[in-house]
Amino acid sequence: MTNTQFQQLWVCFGQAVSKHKDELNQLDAAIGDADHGTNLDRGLQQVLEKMQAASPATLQATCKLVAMTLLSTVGGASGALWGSGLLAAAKVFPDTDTCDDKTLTQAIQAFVDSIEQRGKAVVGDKTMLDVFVPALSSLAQDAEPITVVVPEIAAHAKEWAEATASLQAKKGRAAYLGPRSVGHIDPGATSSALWWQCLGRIIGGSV
Amino acid sequence: MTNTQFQQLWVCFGQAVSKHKDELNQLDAAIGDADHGTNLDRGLQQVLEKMQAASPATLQATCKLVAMTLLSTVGGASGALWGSGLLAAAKVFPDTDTCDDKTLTQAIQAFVDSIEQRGKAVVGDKTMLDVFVPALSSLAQDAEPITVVVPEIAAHAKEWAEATASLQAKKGRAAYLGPRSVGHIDPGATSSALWWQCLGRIIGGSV
Amino acid sequence: MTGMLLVSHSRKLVNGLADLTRELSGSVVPIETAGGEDSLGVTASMVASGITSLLVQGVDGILILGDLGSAFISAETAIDLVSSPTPVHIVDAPLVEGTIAAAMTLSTGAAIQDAISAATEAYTIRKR
Amino acid sequence: MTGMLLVSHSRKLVNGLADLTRELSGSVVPIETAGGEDSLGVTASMVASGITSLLVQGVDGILILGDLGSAFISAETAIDLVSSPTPVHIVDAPLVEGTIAAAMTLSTGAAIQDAISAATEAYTIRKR
Ligand SMILES: Nc1ncnc2c1ncn2[C@@H]1O[C@H](COP(=O)(O)OP(=O)(O)O)[C@@H](O)[C@H]1O
Ligand SMILES: Nc1ncnc2c1ncn2[C@@H]1O[C@H](COP(=O)(O)OP(=O)(O)O)[C@@H](O)[C@H]1O
Ligand SMILES: [Mg+2]
Ligand SMILES: [Mg+2]
Ligand SMILES: [Mg+2]
Ligand SMILES: [Mg+2]
Repeated sequence: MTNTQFQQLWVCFGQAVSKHKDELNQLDAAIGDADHGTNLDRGLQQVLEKMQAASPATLQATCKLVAMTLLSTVGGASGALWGSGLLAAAKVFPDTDTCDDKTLTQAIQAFVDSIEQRGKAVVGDKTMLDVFVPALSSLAQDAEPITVVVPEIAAHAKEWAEATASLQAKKGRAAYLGPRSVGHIDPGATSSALWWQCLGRIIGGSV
Repeated sequence: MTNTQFQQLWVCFGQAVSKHKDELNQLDAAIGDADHGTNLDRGLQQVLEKMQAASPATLQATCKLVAMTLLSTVGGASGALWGSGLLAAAKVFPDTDTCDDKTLTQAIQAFVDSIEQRGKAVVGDKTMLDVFVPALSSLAQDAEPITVVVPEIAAHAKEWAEATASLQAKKGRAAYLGPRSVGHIDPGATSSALWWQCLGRIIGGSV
Repeated sequence: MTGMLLVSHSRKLVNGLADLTRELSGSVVPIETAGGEDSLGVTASMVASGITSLLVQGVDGILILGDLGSAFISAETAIDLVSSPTPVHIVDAPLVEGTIAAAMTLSTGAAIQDAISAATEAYTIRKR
Repeated sequence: MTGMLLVSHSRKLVNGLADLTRELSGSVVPIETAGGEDSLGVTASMVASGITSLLVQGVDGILILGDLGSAFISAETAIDLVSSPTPVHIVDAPLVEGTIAAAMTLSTGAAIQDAISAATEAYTIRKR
């Protein structure tokens, strides 16, 4: 992946979240505080502005800029989780323009590890991990090149997000609802699916 | 007891608390928030003003006035407890100028019952009850007239208050200190002893 | 609709908590606050006014949560003073966590007893 | 002296709690707050500033308490950002009750571990 592709990923994600902002807020309204779309959108618009102003030249610099911007502008769980995950990923990315497939997988692995460590959630707890963890394991296990695997993952991401409807929330404020959280799709899983769809388009080359 | 004596009791108690205000605050500083003297003093000064302005004509009216004044001016546990205890006592006092010894005992019994019910504390929990409960049981059990018994109780009240030093607080904010509350005298027990000393002087006739 | 009354020795604390809870539960639950403003503390009279404000809004039940035991004592005395036509429940729960849990539960249309359970269970839910 | 940092999605809430706690513990414990002011929420940057403010006051240890799990996530990330020379402990406790218990314990001259235990045990202390 090149630095340009990585920046395109955030442009795509910013646009997708902006487009689905109300839907994400509505999902969050059912089991949280109706701000997930607003939270991510605020952060990502800042990311796009800062990325344009600073034009970071390497994958590491871009990733760090995105992380720090989310950490300082998104005052919800998702901001802290995406921010800390991306800080961890930035340590894996090289301070150069390009990285190979294996490094990208390792960076996403570091992202997921950090979110698991920070949030203490596991798969099945009805969070963004219910999209990221199966996506990561496909990526790590599949022998085909990522130009093939990532678009496949992107095609499944929405299903994984929708499957969170049957789960009971164990982490995040939705946990206070106990069994009442069942029957609603997790907003963070839904936005995570948008991210994978963007990655699929960019790695698949169809942007 | 006459209504005049009952009003003298509050004048005496107001003066005693005012005199010992700093000492009560210091006791509260060790295991609470250093405001017990200030709390009671604020409330009792208001009581004296309102009593003078309204000159309630019966025991019941006086008791109600004291209760309502403490309830609206003392924003601490002691205000709510004294206030609710006195509201209960007012229901026992007759709407006349005088009551017999038995009625006074019943009024104090109602006061203590209400404080136990409101505060959910029992003897030994390091509260004002560690003075009021032994005092009440002397009053209820002793066959002699109250002009004899109350001054005897008054003579013991300070010892009962001081004995709270060896107890661990179970109620009120001092409970958050756990074993660290041991070694300090309870401020509410100390002010309660002042009240009994006033009652002793007034019933004993030496005011 | 069930209303909530948040009682603290600091009115600022419960006003901030009310803001947060309204955001979390979508402003559908009527919330009032009682507590000291210039000097810290909470009297039975303050709690009584809070109960009355909720009754005026036509609530059919009231949950009271408080910061310290003395707030509960004031609340119980306030209940005697007001003699509300609708049931008033004093809920022993951690103030912030219990308030959020109860309001979120009420906002899903749940019954008052479920909200009381949710608030009480907040003592057992860990944050990490 | 150990300092305390109170983290909430509402700065108003923790400012009120800080007032109350200072009154209860006699102002001997340095207390800072972090949280959203105009819009609710708390970022890692806000928590990082709070940690720095305490370090400037020369504290030799920091306890962080928060309202919701996401405040803890921001707090952990903030600890990474600041790399404090003195130990910073995130304490899982009910916010109001744990803060009061920890500050009262610290004000008696107790060690930081005792304050952490007192805060954690606030989950088990009932108000009535
Ligand atoms: N402990 C956690 N671990 C992983 N993901 C979490 C955790 N807590 C919350 N989330 C994710 O964050 C989403 C909510 O984000 P958002 O609404 O922006 O933050 P907040 O809940 O603070 O308002 C949830 O839908 C969930 O996917
Ligand atoms: N639950 C209770 N039952 C009986 N007495 C109590 C209770 N809680 C507190 N007290 C009494 O109140 C006294 C503290 O009063 P005060 O300092 O005026 O109120 P606060 O504790 O709210 O600051 C304690 O010393 C104790 O005697
Ligand atoms: Mg949300
Ligand atoms: Mg939020
Ligand atoms: Mg006090
Ligand atoms: Mg007080």
